[in-house]
Amino acid sequence: MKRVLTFIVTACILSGCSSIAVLNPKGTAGEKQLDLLLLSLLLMGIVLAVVFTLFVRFLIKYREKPGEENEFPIQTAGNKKLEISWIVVPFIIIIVLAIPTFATTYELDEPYTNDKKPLIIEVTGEQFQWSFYYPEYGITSTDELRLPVNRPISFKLTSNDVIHSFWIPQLGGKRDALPGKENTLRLKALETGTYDGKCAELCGAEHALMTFDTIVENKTNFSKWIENMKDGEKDG
Amino acid sequence: MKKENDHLTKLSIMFVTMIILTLIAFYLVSSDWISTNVLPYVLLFFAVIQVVIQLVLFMDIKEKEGRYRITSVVGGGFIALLTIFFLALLKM
Amino acid sequence: MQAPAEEKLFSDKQAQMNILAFWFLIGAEVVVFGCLFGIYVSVQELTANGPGPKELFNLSEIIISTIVLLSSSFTCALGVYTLKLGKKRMTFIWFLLTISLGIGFVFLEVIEFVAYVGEGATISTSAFLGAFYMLLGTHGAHVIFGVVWISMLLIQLVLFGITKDTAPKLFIASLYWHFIDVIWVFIFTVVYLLGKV
Amino acid sequence: MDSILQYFRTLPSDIILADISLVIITIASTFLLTKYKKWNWLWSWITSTDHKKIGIMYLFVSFLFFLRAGLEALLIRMQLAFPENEFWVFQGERFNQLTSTHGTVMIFLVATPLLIGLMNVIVPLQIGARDVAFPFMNSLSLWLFISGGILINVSFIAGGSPNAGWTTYAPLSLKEFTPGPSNTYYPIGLQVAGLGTIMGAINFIVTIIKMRAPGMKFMRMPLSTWSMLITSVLIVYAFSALAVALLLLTFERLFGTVILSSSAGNPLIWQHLFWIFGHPEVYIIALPAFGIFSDVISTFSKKKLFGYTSMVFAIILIGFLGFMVWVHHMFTVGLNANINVFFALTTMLIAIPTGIKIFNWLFTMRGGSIRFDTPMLYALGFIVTFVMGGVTGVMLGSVPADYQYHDSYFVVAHLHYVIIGATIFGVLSGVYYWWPKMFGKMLNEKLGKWNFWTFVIGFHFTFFPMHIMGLMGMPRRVFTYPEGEGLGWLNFVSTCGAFLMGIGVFIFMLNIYITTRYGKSVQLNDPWMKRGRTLEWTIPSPPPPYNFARTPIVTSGEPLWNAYENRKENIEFEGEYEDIHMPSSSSLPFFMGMAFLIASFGFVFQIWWLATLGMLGVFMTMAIRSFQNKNGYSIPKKNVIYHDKGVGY
Repeated sequence: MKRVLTFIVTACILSGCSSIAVLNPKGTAGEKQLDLLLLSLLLMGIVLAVVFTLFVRFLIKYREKPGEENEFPIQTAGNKKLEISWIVVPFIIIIVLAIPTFATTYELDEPYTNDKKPLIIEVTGEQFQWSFYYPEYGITSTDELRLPVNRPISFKLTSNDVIHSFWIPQLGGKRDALPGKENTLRLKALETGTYDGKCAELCGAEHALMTFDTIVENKTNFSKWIENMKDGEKDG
Repeated sequence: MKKENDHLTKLSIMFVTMIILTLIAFYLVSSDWISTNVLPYVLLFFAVIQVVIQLVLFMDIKEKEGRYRITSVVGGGFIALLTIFFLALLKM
Repeated sequence: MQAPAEEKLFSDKQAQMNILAFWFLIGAEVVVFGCLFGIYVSVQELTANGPGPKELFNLSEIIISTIVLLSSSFTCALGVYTLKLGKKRMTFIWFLLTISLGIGFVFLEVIEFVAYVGEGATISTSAFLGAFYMLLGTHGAHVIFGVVWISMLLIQLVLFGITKDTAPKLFIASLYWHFIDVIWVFIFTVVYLLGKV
Repeated sequence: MDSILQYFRTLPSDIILADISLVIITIASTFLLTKYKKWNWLWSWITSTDHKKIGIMYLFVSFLFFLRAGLEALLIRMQLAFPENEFWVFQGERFNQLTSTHGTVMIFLVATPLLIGLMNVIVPLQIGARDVAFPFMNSLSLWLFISGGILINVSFIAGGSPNAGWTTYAPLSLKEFTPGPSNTYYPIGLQVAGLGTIMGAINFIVTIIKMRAPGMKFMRMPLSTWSMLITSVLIVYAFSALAVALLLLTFERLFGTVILSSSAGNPLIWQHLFWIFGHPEVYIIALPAFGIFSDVISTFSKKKLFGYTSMVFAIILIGFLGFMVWVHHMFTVGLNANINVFFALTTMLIAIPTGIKIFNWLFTMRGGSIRFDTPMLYALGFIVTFVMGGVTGVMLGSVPADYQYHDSYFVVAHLHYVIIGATIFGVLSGVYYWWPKMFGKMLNEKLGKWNFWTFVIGFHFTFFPMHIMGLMGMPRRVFTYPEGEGLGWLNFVSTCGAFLMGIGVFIFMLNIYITTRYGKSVQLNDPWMKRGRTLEWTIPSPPPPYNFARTPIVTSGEPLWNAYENRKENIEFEGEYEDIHMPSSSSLPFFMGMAFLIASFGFVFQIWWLATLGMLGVFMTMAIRSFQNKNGYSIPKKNVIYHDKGVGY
């Protein structure tokens, strides 16, 4: 099954869909979400195929032919077996989708244990910028998020004014930044590179411009950046 | 005429019951008679009794077309409870 | 005067439809007050620096207004009872008593609110007080509306007597009044009593 | 004088244009009404309590709102046609106003009232009733809806439109972040319209329960009527929750409560209350459309509806589950995982009754004799579109995946597939289907087909690319997007599609014009070539004011079809002719609506004397109504007989 899905993804990428961020994840959370997306897409593809096949077949076969205008087709009230089948089959499909959904939901909700040494980043949204505070290093950056590759990260999200939503499509799904409340988003970046980050919840006039760059770097470059930032703060 | 007098007696008894329930509830809160863990449920139970008295006796919910009347109120109550439950969860 | 039997008074199809429609309105009102209670419950503890339920409420005053409103519900029931017997005079008296008690209740509530505001507990002091005033205010507005409505019907009762038109109207108003009382039972329990627990 | 000129100079050009067109339209319509001496005619409509006329007015007014919101959609698409585009004035703040009013108007003032209007015409006819249970209240519902609608629409030129999205999330919608009247219009306008909707729903419920023709048991009712019954129940509960949410927002903005503020209260209360209303609303606007499609598919396939009983239970189940899923709009706000999975499950479960309906429709066509008239085309277009929207709905129910879709264009695509696919297709299908019943003329089939194909093809071009845009990371409600993310061509395709849809709507209007002007009267009870199955096709088109000269006695679910099968022209009316009591028309609903409008303006701008004046007007009209006892007039038996025996038409 997984192989088929991988094939679809590969085909998609080859045909130029690599720009579809969600289908091309570079983070742990994003990967799990993609698995679910593909699973649900597959299941729903089956449903669509069945419905459209019946649809087209019935339309062609039972259209009114010339001369039939005054005929009375046989009236059928229903069919127990058929009706039960389209209660049971969708139910099974839903169970198949629900189980991994539940598992992944709890998995993504699970806090990191301390031995995983998660990097904690305190993210604050305000109209219309993001600031990232790294308590481990005591530095703050604005509209630019630097992450070390392959290290678990725990974002602590909050807001200074209205509701924002923190989203880096290629790393993983979003989480709202609520004023007066703290939300947590956990993920791990798996590849170096620059990814777009956005605000996904309408937050005012410049909502569309409330973006940030996410730069995932290897350990040395990340440390270098930390040092630079620290120097910068001292100078400032 | 007897039937009507019966109704009148019933109304009066129920009215007195409601007043008594209210007073008991009031007393329970001002004394430490029941532990505070249980007390809210006792008080809510009293409230529900009073509501049932009002609906059945004063408002004739079971009379003509009672099933529609009951459906309407029970449906509303269901949605109200759902709302209260999830709004109360926000406290956490 | 010959007493019209109950069946005749409410047998009109339109009257029955009105009563049924009113029950669905009650269903809607249940949700309205359910949501208001929901808001209240969820912000109950957000008292900011203002007073909380324990400091604010004085139960012995509340018990008076509770008894006043419960009694009005009883007199209202008696009003419907005499209405069904076709006794115009008694009906008038019972309903008049009902609205007088209703006015008394509103009066007590206004005094209560004025006292709270005097203590600095206004609608914008805290979320708790906001929700409190919203819930109680909506209920109070219902009582006032009921008083005006029943007064209107009493005028009609005097002018036209107990007829196929006035009787169902009074009956529906009585349903409304009992419903207000039902809501008060919950307000009394959830807001005042549980606030003190 | 200078200051006034100065004021106009500061106005953005789009508002000036709106002002000018408003003045022109007012003058032109006044002139035309006077020239053709139509004021009395207009007044007779305004004061009418006939359910058919009220339904038609509902349709007309909400169609006007549809044009407005559709125009906004085109402006939105123009702004988004290219990356980093700057179209006219619609960036930032003004773009937010566009999207917010587009959503608000489409949901509250278009989708809901269009269906209510159509059902207002049809339901009494389908159950064999002479009118609704409360004709006066029916008119009042209409005028409250119009008042609320005027208020929301006029905000654009008087103080600024709502700009916090159609969901108006706090704290953005609070005074602190959006001062001015903009977001005050929203709760007050919708409160008034919502009040009308609740009344309308209660009216439908009582009508359907109490006014069915003799012999029409619940399980013999046509599906349109069934779905309207369940929808009305949903409205009664859901709109009450909305009323509280709106009251709360009003208190926050006008009276200084702090329940929704982030520091002293909790903004999530708004989201809960809004979605407790908001999700059932989706079914409120979908279920009647399902009902219409059931009737249309059955009629144009010449087949009894497959699995009638399971269809009815599916509707009830959808209605019930509809109240249990609202948190799926809030998956990303950080509620705990238990809550999220519970609502994920209920969300997915809704697919089951929906699936039952889809398959029942398909199997209704099986073994039938399908004709492709425009109503049927829309029904078929609906099946394709709605299934696609439905499956993305199940995908959205999967919580972790939803973290990716939430608030992205994927959701925008999904909701338009469902709402346009069901509601707008449903209304168009229903309007084509029942137009001859309402006006006595058939809409032009050729233009109808052009209308269908342009609209549907345009629709898929507009919204299908949005799925991909969402997956590419385009958040909803953005007024611009950077170059180089590959979003440009998708958006451009989408914009082109939107214009094709616009052409479709234009053809529809053209069709109405041509039909009204040049169309021939149908002269038949059942103009769809003896395919009608239910009671509305047993009476003249358009029906007389009292609908049924004699009350029909119903002995099966599809009385007319059974008559046809027995080679009869119409069902047997067995009842006696009698004097028919008709409700008299009344101007009170109109005045009450206007009083609400005045009061609302007072509240929005916090001019308290105006608000008091308006509310006094409201209570005055209510008091007057309370004292009205006997009203209505009688149509004598001999007139009814005269008309019914075929002399009149």
